[in-house]
Amino acid sequence: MNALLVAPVVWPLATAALLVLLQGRLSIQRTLSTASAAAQLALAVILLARVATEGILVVQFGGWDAPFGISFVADHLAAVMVLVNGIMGTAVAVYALRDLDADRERLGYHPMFHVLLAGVNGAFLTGDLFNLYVWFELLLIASFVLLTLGNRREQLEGGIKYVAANLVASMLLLTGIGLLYGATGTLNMADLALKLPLVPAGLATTLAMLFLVAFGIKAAIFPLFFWLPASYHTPPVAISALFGGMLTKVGVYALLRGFTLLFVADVALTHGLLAWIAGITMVVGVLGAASQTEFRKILSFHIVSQIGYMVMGLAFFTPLGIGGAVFYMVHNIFAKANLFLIAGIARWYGGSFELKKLGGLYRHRPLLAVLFVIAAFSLAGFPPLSGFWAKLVVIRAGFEVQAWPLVAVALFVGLLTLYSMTKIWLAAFWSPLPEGVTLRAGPAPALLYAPVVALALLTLAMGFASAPFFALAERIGAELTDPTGYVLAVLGEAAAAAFVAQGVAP
Amino acid sequence: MKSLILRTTTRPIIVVLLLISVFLLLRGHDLPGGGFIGGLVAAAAAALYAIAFGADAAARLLRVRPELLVGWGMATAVVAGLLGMVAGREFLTGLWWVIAVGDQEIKLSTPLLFDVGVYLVVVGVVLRFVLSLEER
Amino acid sequence: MEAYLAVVVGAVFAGGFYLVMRRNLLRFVFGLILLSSGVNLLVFTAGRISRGAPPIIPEGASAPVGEVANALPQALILTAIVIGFGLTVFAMVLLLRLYERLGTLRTDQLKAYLEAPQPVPGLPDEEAPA
Amino acid sequence: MLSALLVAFGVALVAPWLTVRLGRSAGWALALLPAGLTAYFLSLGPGIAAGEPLVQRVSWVPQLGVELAFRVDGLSLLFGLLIAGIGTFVAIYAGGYLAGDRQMPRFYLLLFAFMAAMLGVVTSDDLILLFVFWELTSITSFFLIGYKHESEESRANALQGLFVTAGGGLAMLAGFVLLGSMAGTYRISELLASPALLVEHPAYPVALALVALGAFTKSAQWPFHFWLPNAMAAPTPVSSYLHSATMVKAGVYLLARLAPGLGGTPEWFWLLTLVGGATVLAATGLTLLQRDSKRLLAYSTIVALGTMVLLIGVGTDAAIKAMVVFLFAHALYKAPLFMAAGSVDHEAGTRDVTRLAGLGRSMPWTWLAAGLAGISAAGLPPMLGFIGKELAYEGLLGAPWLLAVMIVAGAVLLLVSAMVAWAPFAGRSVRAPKAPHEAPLSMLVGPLALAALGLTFGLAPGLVQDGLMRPAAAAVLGAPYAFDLYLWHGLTLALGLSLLTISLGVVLAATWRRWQPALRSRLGGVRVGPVAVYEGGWRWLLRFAEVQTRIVQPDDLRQQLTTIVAFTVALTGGVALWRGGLESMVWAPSGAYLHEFLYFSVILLATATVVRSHSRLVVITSLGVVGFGVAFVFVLFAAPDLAITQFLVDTLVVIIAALVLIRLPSSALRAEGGRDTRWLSGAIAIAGGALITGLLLAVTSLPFDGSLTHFFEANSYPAARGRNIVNVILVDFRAVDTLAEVVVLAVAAGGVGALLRRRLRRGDADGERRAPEGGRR
Repeated sequence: MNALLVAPVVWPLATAALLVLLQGRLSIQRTLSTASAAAQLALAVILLARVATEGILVVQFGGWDAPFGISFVADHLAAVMVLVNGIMGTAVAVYALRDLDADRERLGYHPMFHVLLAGVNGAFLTGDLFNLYVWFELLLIASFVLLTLGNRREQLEGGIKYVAANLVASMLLLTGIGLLYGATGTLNMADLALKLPLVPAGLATTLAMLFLVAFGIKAAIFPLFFWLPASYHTPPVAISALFGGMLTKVGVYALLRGFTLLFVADVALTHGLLAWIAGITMVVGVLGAASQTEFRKILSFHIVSQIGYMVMGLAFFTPLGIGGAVFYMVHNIFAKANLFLIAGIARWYGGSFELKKLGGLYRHRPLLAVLFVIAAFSLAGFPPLSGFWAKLVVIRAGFEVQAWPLVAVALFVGLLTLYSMTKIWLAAFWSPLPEGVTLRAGPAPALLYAPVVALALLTLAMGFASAPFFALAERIGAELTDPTGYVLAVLGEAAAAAFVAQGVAP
Repeated sequence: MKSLILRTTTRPIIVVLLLISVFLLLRGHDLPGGGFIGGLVAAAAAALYAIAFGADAAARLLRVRPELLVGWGMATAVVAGLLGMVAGREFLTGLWWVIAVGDQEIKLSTPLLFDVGVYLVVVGVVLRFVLSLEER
Repeated sequence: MEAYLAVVVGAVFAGGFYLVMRRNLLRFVFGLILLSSGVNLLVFTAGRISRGAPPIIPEGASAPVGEVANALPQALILTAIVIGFGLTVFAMVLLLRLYERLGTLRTDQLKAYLEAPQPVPGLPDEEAPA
Repeated sequence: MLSALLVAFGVALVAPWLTVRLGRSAGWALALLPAGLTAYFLSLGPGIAAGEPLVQRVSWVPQLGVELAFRVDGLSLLFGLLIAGIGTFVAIYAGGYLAGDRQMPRFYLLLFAFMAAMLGVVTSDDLILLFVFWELTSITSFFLIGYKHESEESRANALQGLFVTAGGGLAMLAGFVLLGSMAGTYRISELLASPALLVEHPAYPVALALVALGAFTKSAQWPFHFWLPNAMAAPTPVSSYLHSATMVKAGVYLLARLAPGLGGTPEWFWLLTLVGGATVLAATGLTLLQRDSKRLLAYSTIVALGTMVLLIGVGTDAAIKAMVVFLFAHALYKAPLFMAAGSVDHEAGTRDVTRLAGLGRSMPWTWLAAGLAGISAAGLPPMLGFIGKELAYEGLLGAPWLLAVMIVAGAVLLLVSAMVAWAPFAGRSVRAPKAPHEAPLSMLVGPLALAALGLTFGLAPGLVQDGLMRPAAAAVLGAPYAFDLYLWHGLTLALGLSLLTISLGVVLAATWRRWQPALRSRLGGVRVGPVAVYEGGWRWLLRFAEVQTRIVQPDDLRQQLTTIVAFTVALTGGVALWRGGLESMVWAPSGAYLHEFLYFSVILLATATVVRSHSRLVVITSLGVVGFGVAFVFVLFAAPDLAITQFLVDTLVVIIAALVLIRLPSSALRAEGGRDTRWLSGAIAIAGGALITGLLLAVTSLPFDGSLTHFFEANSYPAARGRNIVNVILVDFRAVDTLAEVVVLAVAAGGVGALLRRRLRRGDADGERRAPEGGRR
């Protein structure tokens, strides 16, 4: 059981170490890299199954009990996110086999990729705030390298913006952690949940703002998102897809964790603020997308917009809202990453990401058209695809707390999302081929199609058979809105009871 | 930068620094030192050599590419953590073996092994930084 | 004692913030270096200051004797210093490459130079044909 | 019901394959699916007429209370029969119409997917399920309108249709969720069983408006009507099926379906009659300008839809009876009219009715079908359309202003019949773009059969009275309603009004060639009203999008970073002030030694130098001094490990910074330029620094909880066998941090190596592998 909880981090790290030692042997690297990603996915499936049957799993590293050592905690949310990361990792690893050039592989793509997966998993699983910072840095530096791998001018220019914003975020995060440690004397998140109520509420809420900004930069919320549309369209498609699907969601995850477990002293303020941010983020992102004419730039701005929906679910701070936010997040990871991958195939055929230079794909590549429609219409929230249920739940959650304006904004943004998805459809798929452009002959490699088909099937499954997914989302919503289970699992009954006795209920 | 004085003084300094670095690594568990500090000292020595004699010479002296040091270091640290699990405990749990050599005790442990991994990575990383910049 | 340090930390932060908001990317990186020094000091101060002994257990004892400094923030800062080192070096080298490829380090020129790069003379053209 | 839908969707999925396999006879063979479904619905008829609706429930998303719940009552049956029955003929017709078309396989996929979805709409007993099918019809409609996707106009029209219906759909979804929360259930039958819960709820007007928005957009009610004529870009089988007989009636269906629960209030009455009446008037007026046969039929469809909506709004027994019959009659005549117009287009090459005449000789069967349907559409006996119109007049006797509107509309509908079903066929032949000849059998069966049904039911309304019309009306009224239908029901006021309508219509029909050109040249180019609002709204929105994106996403990184820092300081500082975040702050400077102040001031001075100096050497040296100063602070306060690390790292950073700066021009640090932002940055930075100081003071003024450190001190040697507690934390207590940190370093090294590596080979850096063995491209 413990191995299962450690594996999502140690497995890819060990893989990365091995890949470094195998430097230069590209074919072995490719095989090992892909196989390892798949194995990690399998482990993540088992982990989620165990969490679903046995409840929250905890590992205390080195055998030192919480809050003294570092704990890894797999509640339903963490386990689901690790699984999603496993799926994305495998999909992208397969896609990259055909998408990535040998030069970038020689520059260290494979080990960096696995370090990134490890960092993401670490951030999901850790139960320690400083350790979260370390995993954040790990996934950040790996993403820096992947983003600039190949040294194209666009990559360097986008890269500096990405690096700059995220380094500032790291500084703010560490500042917040240092101050929080000074105020509570602890770093373990469960322990913090118990000790934060002892800190003056005003101070706790003020410190929460530092985390809001730090996590918010990583999640790309308004007004902190600029680095994302400035950079996500520059690296190779496989990397874009992983970033666009997975990476910003780590920030959302951190917001979800932080603003349910830790910063709940002044919900009216913090979550009210989140609601405002959510609304503005949605609108600004979708309008940004509407003004773009490049496939991946449209997708990048959309990431921002959809982060707004997830934050909106969190802002409602009800089981339904948070469960909805998580469902939305998972749906969005699959659909969004898939659209990036599809953009790559469209480029494979048409030779460009510019909508003006694309066309004829509906006529000549119907399979790609179907795959695009599934992902794009899901993103736009059409039933019965996954995006519809995601939207429905957050809207229902909004009705429950009577947040009418936000619901109205969310619905309107849905229409604008449809606008930019159909914009791509009209230009790249329905329009005739522009003068002088020819589609590359022959079907694109199966290795490019396979992950796209797999992700499309997941989108369909989440749409047509959403009940099991909602069952999970429901449990996550319940777990996050009542963190007692989390705290007890990490600290043990006795330690928690001692605090209850002090009159500080978990 | 490749002055004669620098060149003649560098060799002995480097030897001393390397010895100090190993010393700092090994005593780290009980006194100030450890993998980071030891590794940084060793790396500083190598950097000094690279600045004095050029990157190529430093790479020749080193014989191992920095990437491999990094890879082996990471692998060592991970294995040190895994040993705890092999023993049926949690990941990164410390295991200790005390070997008596004459009247001296030598403590071998997984935390020490872990620190050796850290040492290797730090040396490899700093060398990579300096060599990459020096090479150009 | 923490009071004085708090002022020092604030000043270092202010310097870091200021440099981060400059047009010159080099100064941005210097700002980051200042900020990370500031954060390290902040964590150190937040863990409370002690003029006591270092957190080392003397021979023959099984626990520190007398007042010792808080060991935990020291360990955290050590980690943060090393991470900051790696990130700083990466950022600096990224700047170097940006300058070599685009020919500017000014934030307001990046976009324009991306369209019309003015690479440093004497370096080979590295851009692959699109 | 579920299995029927699954079969329909399943056949839709394999339809492309079947189409290819079956070749020329595809249309006939594929029509077996809707024919089978028609038989299925017919088999349900007797039970439903006896008052026992078919009910089925299968669990779907229990967490949201959404079920695959179906309920087939009289209204569903009427719609189901229309959808499946007309679908049968459309499938056959399309086989001929699209013969040889490259996209035919996709066409059948979309057509059958639409049909299945539409059947889902009219049989769902769950609001959310209904919405699912509803949106599916919008999507399939989108793809079908854009069938000729290589034409820009088709694409634009498809998009317009999608936006209007999807936009309304979103409002409707909100309305449904609201209804669900008002009644505590999404089950339509349960909702309708307790209307008091709905109409007496304070949110009733909002819910009604939202749901109605969905219905109005879908059924092309004013001011959302404009998408429907543009949807005529679709191939004719689609126009006749989706955009006249079935999909556009979904809105009417929804209003009729919810009438027992939401109806009967003044809000309901006024909303529906005003919008319905406005729709009839607007569409009637616009019809006068048309001469494209499909657009003529499209506008007359809008007139019909408006009529149905206003009849539902009136809501009396007579009105509902009229609505049901009129709906049935309309489907039976409008579909064949479209098909005939399509055949003419197909065989003669134009849809402009002024360029056609005398086709009756070469296309007699088509004329027969068009003529019969046209008589019905004109509201003339002995067709079902006549009965429908008479009933409508009767139903509106209580509302004279609506009646007046209807009479004008009736006259214009007669004109449409004349223009579409008479003018192209009668008289002497003129030269058409193509040499006309009779349409193939597949394109005759549908129009003839449907028109014949209109005649049959007109002559013998008793055939459908008990089995179809009564149950349907009962479902809308929410109570059984026994009525009889007659072709001739004596000399009534309605008959008189009919005669008035007809004479007015005949005048119009006799003279339209004279007044229409003038009218067109006067008004044809004017773009006002809803469509202008719609298009202007989009233009404005897209302009706004560009402007706002330039503002929130400027190219200058400095502006962005300033935003981040300013936002952080403002947010954190604001909350600190607002919520008293700094209240715990105590300024209690305790005695510090002089040398400590020395170190502090060295740090401050060096920081100031870094900020102010523009010399590379000075800045690097000062950065080093700041680092050394920090290291000395660590020395002062008993942190030897930290101090050593800080010294070493600081040295390395300075060395590496020097190595980087050597490669940059000496002016690199001076390059600033642009607008002077020093004061702004300075103010933000000082505020930020002060905030950090304040927070740090506030935190350190609290009592400290040292339990973690005490644990480490107590266990470091006994349990972890180390005397240097910091090191023990690093390699044992918190070794995971260290592990990850080591990897951070490793990755940074790899990244630096990758950044500094120049390109290895040509052609490798653009994201595509150009492996020699592949030879792709």
